[in-house]
Amino acid sequence: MKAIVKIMLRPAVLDPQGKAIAHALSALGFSGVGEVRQGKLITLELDETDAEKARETVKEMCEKLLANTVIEDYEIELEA
Amino acid sequence: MKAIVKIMLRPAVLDPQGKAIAHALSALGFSGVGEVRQGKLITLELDETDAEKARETVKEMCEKLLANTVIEDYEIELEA
Amino acid sequence: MSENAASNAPVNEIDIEITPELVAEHGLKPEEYEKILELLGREPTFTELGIFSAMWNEHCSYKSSKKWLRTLPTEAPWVIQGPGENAGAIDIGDNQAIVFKMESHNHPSYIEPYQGAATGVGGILRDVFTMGARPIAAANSLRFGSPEHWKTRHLVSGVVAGIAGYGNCFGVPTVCGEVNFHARYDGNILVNAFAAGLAQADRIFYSKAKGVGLPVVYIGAKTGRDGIHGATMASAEFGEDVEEKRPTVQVGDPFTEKCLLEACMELFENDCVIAIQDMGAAGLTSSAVEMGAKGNLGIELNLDAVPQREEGMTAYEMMLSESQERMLLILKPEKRKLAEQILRKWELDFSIVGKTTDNLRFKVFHKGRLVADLPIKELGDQAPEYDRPWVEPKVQPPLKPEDVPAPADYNDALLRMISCPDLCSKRWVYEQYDYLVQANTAQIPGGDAAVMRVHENGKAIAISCDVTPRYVEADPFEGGKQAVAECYRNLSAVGAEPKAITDNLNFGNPERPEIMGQFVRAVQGLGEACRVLDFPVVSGNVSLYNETNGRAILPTPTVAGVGVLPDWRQMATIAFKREGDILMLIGGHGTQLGQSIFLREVLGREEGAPPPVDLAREKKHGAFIRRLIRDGVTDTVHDISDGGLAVAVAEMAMASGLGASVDTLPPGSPHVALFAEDQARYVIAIAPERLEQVMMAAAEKDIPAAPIGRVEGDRLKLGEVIDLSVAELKEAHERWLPEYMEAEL
Amino acid sequence: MQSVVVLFPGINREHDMIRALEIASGRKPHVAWHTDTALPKGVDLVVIPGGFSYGDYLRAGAIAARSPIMRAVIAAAEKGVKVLGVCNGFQILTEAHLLPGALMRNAGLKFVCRTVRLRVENDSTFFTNRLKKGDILPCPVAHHDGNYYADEETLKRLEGEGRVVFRYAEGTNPNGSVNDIAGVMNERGNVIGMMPHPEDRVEALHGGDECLPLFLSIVEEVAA
Ligand SMILES: Nc1ncnc2c1ncn2[C@@H]1O[C@H](COP(=O)(O)OP(=O)(O)O)[C@@H](O)[C@H]1O
Ligand SMILES: [Mg+2]
Repeated sequence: MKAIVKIMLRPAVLDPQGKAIAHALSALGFSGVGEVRQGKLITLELDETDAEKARETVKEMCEKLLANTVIEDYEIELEA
Repeated sequence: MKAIVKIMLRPAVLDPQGKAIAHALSALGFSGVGEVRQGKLITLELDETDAEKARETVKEMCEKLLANTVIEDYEIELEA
Repeated sequence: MSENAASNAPVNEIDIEITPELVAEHGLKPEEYEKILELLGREPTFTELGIFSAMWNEHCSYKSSKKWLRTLPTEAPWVIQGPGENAGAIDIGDNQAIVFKMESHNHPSYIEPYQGAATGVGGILRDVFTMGARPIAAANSLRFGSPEHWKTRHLVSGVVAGIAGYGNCFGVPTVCGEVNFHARYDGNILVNAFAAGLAQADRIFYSKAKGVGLPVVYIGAKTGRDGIHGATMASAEFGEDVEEKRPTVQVGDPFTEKCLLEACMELFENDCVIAIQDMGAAGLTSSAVEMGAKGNLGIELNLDAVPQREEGMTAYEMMLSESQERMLLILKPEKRKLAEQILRKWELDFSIVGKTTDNLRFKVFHKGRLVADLPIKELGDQAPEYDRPWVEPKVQPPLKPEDVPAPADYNDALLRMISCPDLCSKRWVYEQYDYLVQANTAQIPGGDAAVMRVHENGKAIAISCDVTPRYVEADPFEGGKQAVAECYRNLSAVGAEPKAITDNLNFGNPERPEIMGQFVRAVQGLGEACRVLDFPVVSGNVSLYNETNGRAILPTPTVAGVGVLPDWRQMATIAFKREGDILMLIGGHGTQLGQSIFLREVLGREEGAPPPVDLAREKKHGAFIRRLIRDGVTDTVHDISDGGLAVAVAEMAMASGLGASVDTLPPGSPHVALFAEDQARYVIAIAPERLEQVMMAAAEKDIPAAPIGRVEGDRLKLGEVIDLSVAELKEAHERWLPEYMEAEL
Repeated sequence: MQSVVVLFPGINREHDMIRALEIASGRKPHVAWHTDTALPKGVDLVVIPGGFSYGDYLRAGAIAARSPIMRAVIAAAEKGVKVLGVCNGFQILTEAHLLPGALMRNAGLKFVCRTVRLRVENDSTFFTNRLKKGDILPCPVAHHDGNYYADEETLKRLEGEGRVVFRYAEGTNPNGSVNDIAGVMNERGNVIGMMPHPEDRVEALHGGDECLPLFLSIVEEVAA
């Protein structure tokens, strides 16, 4: 089973990278771009085959290591 | 319309961050974890409402700036 | 704008009733709130309450410490600016000035180590370049909990990466610092960041506003809900989206700060600036109030003009936001076009957010309504000031040398000392810092002080951060003296003339008389040392309430000193240079083992009085060492501090790869002479033909000086008791920190 | 010699580079700003110094590589003008596809500032002709993303054509770069990029001037 973890800075937290990307896109001539935010994507191959259990484990991984919950939110997706 | 760009190192490229995460997870006692890879997630708010056109534009953004195609692959998702 | 007479209280933007609970949540005591009522003649609005809480908290008002800070010596002919501005400034000749300060970011670094430390660095850099000085060096003094504490590794990793992440990107070399561990910092680490900048001595900028009716200009990053006072969250008025509006951790943007630096430098060069103030703690509030109050002017702000990152921000939030990388300026009206060009070039937000007035009021408008109308001078001047009760600290009695047993195995003892967390190599830390950028670093981390070239003619400054908290804990007065003395010694050891210090006073809860006693006595010690050593305090910071579960940190008055070398080429380093050099001990053999590293690391005891500090001797010995370096008599000097003579000589050997033999030790058990931490002492290496000259010069000044051995081979031999290869020492010295950190991602 | 140092917001080692060029050539280089659309006339050397252009946000060098001045740099390189990129400059050159490969996060995942030993692998470039193949120079590195990567085929070509200009000497690779590569050049030999900072090792204050010959090489080559 494969887990995909999406980690983004919380909405109110300043995201300098996103800001810089938005700026660069507009300099490149792309218009109509509103807010840009940059986050992390972590993919994990898991031996676990039970989705319920896999989600539990990955959630624990997020809390303990993958995400910095002081400033980041995370989302877990599972793929068979 | 919101675009979500997922950028991952190509499979052939060694990913030191992913490796370090895998190592740390195992040190924390998580077992049954295979390959771990870390990528980027970029979300963009777009004025464009036509999905087709939005995809075209975001693809161009990826080719021109968001991804370094020497080492990275990208994937685009759109949300209304 | 619907502005009425002052008797007419401003409309309360969010109609929040000011309850005693709300007052308490803002950290204001009932009697402090009484004072506000008296000052205003009415109830404050919610926004006004926020402004008072920001201005009158310990951090901004120094209400517990002011009385004692006033006792510190702050003057010398070379001091251009003492405490009271964003940073202190000293004259170093050639129309050059060094602007420097140190500031703590302890609590934020515990909550979010990377961003907490990063924004600490960002804040202190702004304090320096606000005054017109380009930052040329950064330093940091770090105290972590016990290595065994579950959070320590994570904190070390995050704090160091945060300092590196910000400073490296900004482009300032981070050149020295301290990293120590002690269980008393479990749950309350210390992150004290220092920065020094180089300015033209006749072109230093201040926050004092001048001129009525001039526009107040906001530049830098947009304002968001960063780091807003915890009280916002506690007040329930925000409805369902409390989560969204939670006070957020400040995130640093070193890239924007670098652009802000360059823009400010161009504004200064083009003579655009009348007054400038960075937005640090309590952001817009304290910067605007400071500008107005110092200039005897009122300030009117229109918050609708403030560049905002988020939607729907209230006046309260904008006034209290601690978003980073922002400045407030008063520009010369005739330079406005040019200033706009410069800010546009650096792609920075800027906006006219208000004007100066002649009515001494601080007025804030938001959406056409007056949300605050306060007397500007009183906001600062009338801030509470306390003479907190204090008790004379219990001082540890001296420990008799005969009560300290010799180690069973001296080799093992020395290896244990040089590899212990406090004395081991900090390479793992400083290699994450770019200590070379700007190409002026003459002495990199690892020696007694960093040395930075500041002039084509070779002139350089030296920087060192010091404090020995275990000494301060055992005897606050002597410990306070020692922090300054050690800093003075480190600067002298590289050949620099010590000029001035900045300090960062980290203590526990001042409302406890025994903590206040530590504070008072340590400040007195600091002051005494500064006076005798002609080493005034030009800036500083106080951090109180450093406690967890009622247990205070070790009292930690960090000192960072700056010295000047006429020519960096006449600089000493700790590394041995030549085989055959004679090793000399200046200042006599040690006798005191109280509070020593030997006692703690080898015998597991933390007790006794710290070594007393004889300031007259410090001064005399320091001058003597500097003379020897200046005259080219020696280029190899190390002061003796933690770990005593043995550790000092071992460090000199490890820095060079060359060994040494010390064969002249006083009679008696060698452990006292080898490990005692008596003050005012140095080890130097000289060519044999210089020996007589040095002996005579020392005798003339009545300074104990004696040859104790020579530089030779690749082994360290101390008396009959220690014999180790330099390689083995080095291996032990370098091992601990990387191995410890290995377990962290 | 007419050289130009190209600046982007966030570049911070321009003073180091300008000083080294001055020490070597006795002349002050021109300076170009990222929004400029042309290089100064008659320039025969373009140097992109180190730092954190645009904060290294997104990817080191990515945003700078797409700025207006880089179009002029690319055009000049095509005409044979010599281009040197150091550290962030190297990252920018790879992002602009003037040099092959990419610079990824250091294998140790940390910023690293230390003096490594740099081995000259090709001594007939405009930056190394004063040195000999196999010479080893102490040279500082200071970067977070210096881990050079190129695919198998590119590597084979680089190695085969002698386009690896510098390598980290035995045991000093600070970042995990493939084949210990520290610097490479383009096919034509007029564009060189490297991660280490030779400009921070050109005078006694730096602990030695072992890297000065690199800059003297440029002066000789370009002045000719
Ligand atoms: N311990 C101290 N010793 C001397 N001066 C101090 C001390 N603490 C604070 N100061 C001075 O008080 C002033 C206000 O300090 P602070 O509020 O930390 O400055 P800022 O507003 O720039 O953050 C500064 O000029 C500072 O140098
Ligand atoms: Mg300030």
